Amino acid sequence: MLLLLPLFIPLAGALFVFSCRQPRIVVRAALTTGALELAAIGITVHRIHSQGVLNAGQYLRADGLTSFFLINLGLISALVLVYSSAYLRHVPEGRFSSLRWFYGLVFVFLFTMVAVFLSANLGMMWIFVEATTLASALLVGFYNTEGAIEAGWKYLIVCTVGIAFALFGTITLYLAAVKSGVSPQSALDWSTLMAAAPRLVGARELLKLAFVFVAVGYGTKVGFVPMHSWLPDAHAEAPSPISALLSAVLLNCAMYAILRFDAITSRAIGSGFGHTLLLIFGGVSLAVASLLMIVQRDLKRLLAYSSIEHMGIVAIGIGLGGALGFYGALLHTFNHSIAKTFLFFTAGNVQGNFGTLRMERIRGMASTLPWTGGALIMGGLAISGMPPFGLFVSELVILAGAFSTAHYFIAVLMLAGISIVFGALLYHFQHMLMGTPEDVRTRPALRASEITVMSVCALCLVVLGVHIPAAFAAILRGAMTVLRP
Amino acid sequence: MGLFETAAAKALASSGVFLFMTVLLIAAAKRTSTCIALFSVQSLVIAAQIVAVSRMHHLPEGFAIAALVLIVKVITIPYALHRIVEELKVPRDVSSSTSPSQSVFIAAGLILLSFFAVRPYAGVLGGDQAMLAASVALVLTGGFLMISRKKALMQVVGLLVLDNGIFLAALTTTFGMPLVIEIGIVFDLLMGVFLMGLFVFRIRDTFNHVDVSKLRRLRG
Amino acid sequence: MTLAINVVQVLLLLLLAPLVRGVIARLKARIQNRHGASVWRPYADLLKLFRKEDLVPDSASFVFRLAPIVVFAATLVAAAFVPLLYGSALLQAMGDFILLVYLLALGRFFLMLGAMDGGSSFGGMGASREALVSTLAEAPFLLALMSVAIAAHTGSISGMVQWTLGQNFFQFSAVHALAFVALALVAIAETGRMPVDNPTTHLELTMIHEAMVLEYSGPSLALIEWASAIKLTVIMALLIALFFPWGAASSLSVLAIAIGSLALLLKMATLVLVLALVESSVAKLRMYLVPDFLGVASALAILAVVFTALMR
Amino acid sequence: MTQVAFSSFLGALLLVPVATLIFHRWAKARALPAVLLMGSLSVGIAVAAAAFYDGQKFAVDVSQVASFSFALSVDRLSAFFLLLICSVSLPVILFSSSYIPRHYSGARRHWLWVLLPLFLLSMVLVVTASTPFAFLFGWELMTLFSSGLILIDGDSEERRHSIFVYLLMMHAGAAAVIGAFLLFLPHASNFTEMRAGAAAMPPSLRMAVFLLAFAGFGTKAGIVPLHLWLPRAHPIAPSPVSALMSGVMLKTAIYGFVRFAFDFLGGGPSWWGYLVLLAGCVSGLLGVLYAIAEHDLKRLLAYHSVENIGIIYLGLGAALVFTANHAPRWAALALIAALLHCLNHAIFKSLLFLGAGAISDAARTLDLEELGGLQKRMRLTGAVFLVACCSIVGLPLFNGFVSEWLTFRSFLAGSEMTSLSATIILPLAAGVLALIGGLAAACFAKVYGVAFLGRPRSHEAESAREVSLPMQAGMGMLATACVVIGVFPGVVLRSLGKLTEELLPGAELPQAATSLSAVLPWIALFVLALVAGIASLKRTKRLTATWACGLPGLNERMQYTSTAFSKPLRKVFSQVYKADRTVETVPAGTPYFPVSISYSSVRTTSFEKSLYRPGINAIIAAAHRLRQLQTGNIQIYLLYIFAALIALLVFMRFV
Repeated sequence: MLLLLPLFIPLAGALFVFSCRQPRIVVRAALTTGALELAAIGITVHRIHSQGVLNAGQYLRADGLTSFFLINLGLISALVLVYSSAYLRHVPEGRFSSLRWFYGLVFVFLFTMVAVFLSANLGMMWIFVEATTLASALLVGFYNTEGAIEAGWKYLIVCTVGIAFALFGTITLYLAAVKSGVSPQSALDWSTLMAAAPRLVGARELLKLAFVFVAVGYGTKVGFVPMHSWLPDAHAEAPSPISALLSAVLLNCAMYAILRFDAITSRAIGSGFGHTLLLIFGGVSLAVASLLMIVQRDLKRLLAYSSIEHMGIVAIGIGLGGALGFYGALLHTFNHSIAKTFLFFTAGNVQGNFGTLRMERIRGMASTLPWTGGALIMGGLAISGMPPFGLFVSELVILAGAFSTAHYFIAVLMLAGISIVFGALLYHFQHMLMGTPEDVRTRPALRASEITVMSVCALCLVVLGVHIPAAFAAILRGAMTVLRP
Repeated sequence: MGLFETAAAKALASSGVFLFMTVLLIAAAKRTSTCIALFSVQSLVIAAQIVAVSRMHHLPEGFAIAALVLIVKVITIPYALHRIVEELKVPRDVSSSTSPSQSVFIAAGLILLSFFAVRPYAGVLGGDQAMLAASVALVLTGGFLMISRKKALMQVVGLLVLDNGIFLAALTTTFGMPLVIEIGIVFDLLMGVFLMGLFVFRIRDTFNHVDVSKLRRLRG
Repeated sequence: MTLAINVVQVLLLLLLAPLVRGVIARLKARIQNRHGASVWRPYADLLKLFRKEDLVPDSASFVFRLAPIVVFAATLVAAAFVPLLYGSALLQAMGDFILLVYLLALGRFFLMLGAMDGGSSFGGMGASREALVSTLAEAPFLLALMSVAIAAHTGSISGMVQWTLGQNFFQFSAVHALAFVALALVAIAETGRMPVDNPTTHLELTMIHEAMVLEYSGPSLALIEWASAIKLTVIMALLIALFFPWGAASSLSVLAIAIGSLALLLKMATLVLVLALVESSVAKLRMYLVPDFLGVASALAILAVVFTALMR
Repeated sequence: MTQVAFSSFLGALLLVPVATLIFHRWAKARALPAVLLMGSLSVGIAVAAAAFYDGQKFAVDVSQVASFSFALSVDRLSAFFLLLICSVSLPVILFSSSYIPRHYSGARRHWLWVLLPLFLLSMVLVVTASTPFAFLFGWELMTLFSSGLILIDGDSEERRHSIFVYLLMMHAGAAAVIGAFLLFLPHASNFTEMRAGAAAMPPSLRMAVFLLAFAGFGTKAGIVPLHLWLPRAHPIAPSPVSALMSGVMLKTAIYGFVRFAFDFLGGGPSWWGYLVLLAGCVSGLLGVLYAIAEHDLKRLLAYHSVENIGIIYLGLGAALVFTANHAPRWAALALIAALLHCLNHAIFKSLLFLGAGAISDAARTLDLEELGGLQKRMRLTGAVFLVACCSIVGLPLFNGFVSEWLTFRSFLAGSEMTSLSATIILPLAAGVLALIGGLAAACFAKVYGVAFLGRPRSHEAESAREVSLPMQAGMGMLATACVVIGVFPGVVLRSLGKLTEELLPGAELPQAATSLSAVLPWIALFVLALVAGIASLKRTKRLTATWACGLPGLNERMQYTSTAFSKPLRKVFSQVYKADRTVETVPAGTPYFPVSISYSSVRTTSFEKSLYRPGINAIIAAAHRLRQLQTGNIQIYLLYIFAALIALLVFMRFV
């Protein structure tokens, strides 16, 4: 029953926030809920690692992989909540766009994502992945501007269509399971399928069909090219904390779903087909995103494309498979989440100070905003895989995976892509940092809360760059054993 | 094999044709409300199929699902959509980028395509080939509608048709998934439609039109 | 005994150098139907200059007066590598021919600096032209020597000389002809003789070496003149030693030494005569034809190296 | 013991920035960072010397706490480069201890003192790393810190562009290096494993490793045509930093290349050697030719770094050819030549950059056309600068000559090889080296002659005064090193011989190397005696005005400028420069005396135009084309999804 805790806390928080009118109370309630949620997740994860897989009823289960992604979610969501408390100083009061709505929807959003990680049943998982779209659509459109509405609509429609295909894939897998004599009641239960996987080999074609649909479906939500079209719009138009949440948790949600399916498929019909598919998606995403980063004009769009690029790298890691591949992929997921959160927070500060995200209007940050500028430099170095930051390590691991499995083409593609990304970021950032600012507005100083969360991010990045704590390593190992029993 | 079973079997066999007709008609329809009506008819056919199937295979929960479909897809959603159309007070034609005749031909082509598409799987799945083809056809036309129709609402309709197709596929191949899942899926659909309606209104309020092909501020 | 001979060789080069210059001047005069000055004239000049005082431009630094000394010292050290009467030299090491080339470069480098220290435009002009010539001369110089070194399987000049002594004249390969011509051309450029540079001119537009030393006077000038005389003699001696060493003493008997020195005298005389004839028969090249001149030398040197490689 | 000292050395380098940040408010502690830094560097020198001369080995392994296997270990090769880094940085830091306070104040000074030690530390990491991760870690940091140091000098538009080019090319080079390391997988956890693994690798893979290492390290070393960043990045750094970058940082690339080509791969087919030789020839010639045409002192020096890297590569190439021809002894000689030239170049190039710093400090300009007559005003600076010039030109009795002589010697030995190609190509390479030497001589005659001799060409040069004592001391140390190595090369040659014996099995130091060190002191003695003797002769001297053909009014503008000096050579080698000149004459009534003549000559490095531009343009064009696909139309987006789905379904049928 412990598993219900991380599910109910956000729901309760959401209900409370919706019900109460006082902004100050709303914020406090939000922070409390976040703290509780973090604690609950902590307990869950600890329990998982003390007594293995946890079950709650037929439909909820938490194993090593779950715990890894839960940690990710807990950390990021806590950071986001603290950051928002200062970020949302002045929200335009309006329909669906007030503090209440913001926090309420955020908690619903969190609930759905936790549910995705906790659901034991693939159908259930699909339901909640779809639910994440619905919960976050209003958040994307939070600002009610033309751009926000447009982005929200595209996000809603494109993702729903994509997810529909994922449903088709799920059904096909179910069908294959049923045909291979798995009892219809448990034919969508993940561990049952894992256990029964070797028997599914008969329905080879069906499994391939299923994986294609799942890859396209959930891939839409991960932001694989060419299904990525919603991602830059949504990330750019949403409020910065939400962009962070989308980029750092939501994409991982979808990636988690793909991981689950990939595990089954590889176990049943060998990893050849699925991994080739992921390598293709990863490679294309990496190449296209890195090129598109050169010609971006809006800071948050730039960051959004970089998310696509990094999801491509993760997909490559999974596609390479093997110890190195999966280890690198998971590590990279985590590192990317932190770095991207950090950068979106920075972008938030930039917007707060310059009143725009158009990069050609932002100049001379190094002199006018030394701290934000420093953060931008650091984040840029981290996201482009420079030491001493975590992404250097994880990218190196994935590259090592590519080389050790003799995927030289992928390796070269990756090295080239990373170089292009580095060039693009360097180009855009140096222009934002140097030069003389056009209009120096009255700039609100960084709040203590903002400084705290950003320094936490920075600390995590550096620590993961030079040293992987034992506990974290244990969690990673747990996740790996789930994927490769 | 009682009378009812034979009737059900007949109905099942022929219902594929009904579905194809709805597809073609939706493609041909000029007015949004017609499409919505056709969609509810389509859902009705599917509900009927569920009843028939579950009767034939003695799946008690099938009836529950059928009822669910009846309530949500045949009544609630079409009603809600009609209300939206009324509320929006915008021109009601579907404003397609292809003429009705072209649309019909394309839809017909898609149906043929779906027949070819399902042939290799007919053996594996065993299910009725016509039904499979129908489901694929629904998916394809749903997609076609979303791509070709410029009205925001028509995209919703297209999505619903597409969803019907997937639902049908699940039904014909596996006689439905566990009840909880089905309920969840339908609930998601309901929420989705609700949200989309919401967004349609906001689009109308912000842009003074509901033509999605004109939403091109964000690009590159 | 060997040491004594080696020292004597260096001293000979040091003392006979002005004479060689005098003889060349006299011969040229005779060829041009002039009476010409006595062959001892250069000695007189040196003595006169040494007695005079140094005129130093007010803008000049210590480099101005250091340069002549370095030039003289470097040239003299270079002279110590060249065998004259006997197949050994005072200084020798593996690959010392490189050292020889670079010692001459050392002198030239400082001469250029000294010229530029004067602060007039002539110094710079001369230095810049000298830079061009010497730059292009260095490669053929080294390659020509190297081809001989390759043939002789040794890196030291005296080693090469002894090897050549071992051969008899008629089993000589085309390599040596090539190397010899290349080296001769380089020698002309290095020592600033016609047609590369005219040692007797005093027209600013044509002179190279003379422009560099324009500011110098007194002992400094004496040192420079003497050094260039030594340089000329050293390079001639080098040509003789590498390509026509026959007659040089093979043992350290007095007779052999005597024969050796006689042979050397003859060979020197012939070489001087040739030089005088050439100088008085060709006209000075335009500045920008010098690269072509040295290009020929380089081509020959490269060919020499390639042929030696092929023949082994 | 040594291990402890080494760890404390690293610790000290890490400590300095912290100390700087803590004490920077406290006026008394202004000299603290410099002192701390020099102290730790001298510890480093002691450690390195112990390891280099006595061949002690020691390691520091922190793989347990690191996120990856991370270990440092010092063998003779590492020790040599460690010695190079520490012993060259020490004088540079001494110089900076007075240079930095004079030119930088407030935050910028603190940042310099924070970044300098980190920069040094990163280089130490690179040369002592014994695992790929540690190496790459240091490698990337080295780039970052150096660019940080450059940035401190301010940011104009073109400075920014230079740094952009620098970082970008470094990143691409690093990518190649990463590839070279990872190709060793699965035997790539540490260097010893890689050594073992290399033997088992198939030839194709070895070739790939070699080429990647060649390109990757070549970018860092700045061989033509990968040199594009070098003349941009080096001149715009603060002078001591330029000294460290040009003198020391480039050598880490040589270290990496030697590690790979000789230590890991143990040589290969002879075309590797010829490739490296070619790179050396091209870099050497073009480097020095571009340098001659420059009149900005630091740019000129930067191009000379390209030239000297070329000379080093000549040695390395010869060594590779010899190993391919199974002549380890000669390979050893060539390798010694290359390594020794690394050390020498580190010494005289940093000395030259420090000299440039001193000049800019005294005359506030680095444009040769503005300088002149500095020798009389800055005696010691001029003297040490002259020493540096003689060294870089490679004149006897100065260190540059020793390494060039060794290179020549190994080329001569090429004729002993059995393979015809070696017997022809190697001796001819000697010709190229001679040409390079000649051009370098011309170039530095110009530099020293124009900057230090003659009359001052500007008021700043006129009023130049000698620089402060620490700066003189720093330069003096380096100059002494030049002369000592130039006269007694034995001090390093012997241990270098041991080093090569470790690198190339079956190679003992050929006595050819020692024969030179036997004769050089004698020559030195000879020359010294002569110079002293003649100088001691009582010679009366009188100061007079310069001869001006008897006409009055000779002034400094009548002197040859650096442009005029290099004109003949530029005319002869005009093919290289492809300069596009424009002469604008505003005629007056008479044809011979126009109102004004303006002459401008623009040299664009043809590589940028023909090699880099097309690629970059192609990438950007592709990006723009992709941008077109992102039409804001949602229907198109949906179409993409369906298209992707169908494409995959088709693909599935075939897989």
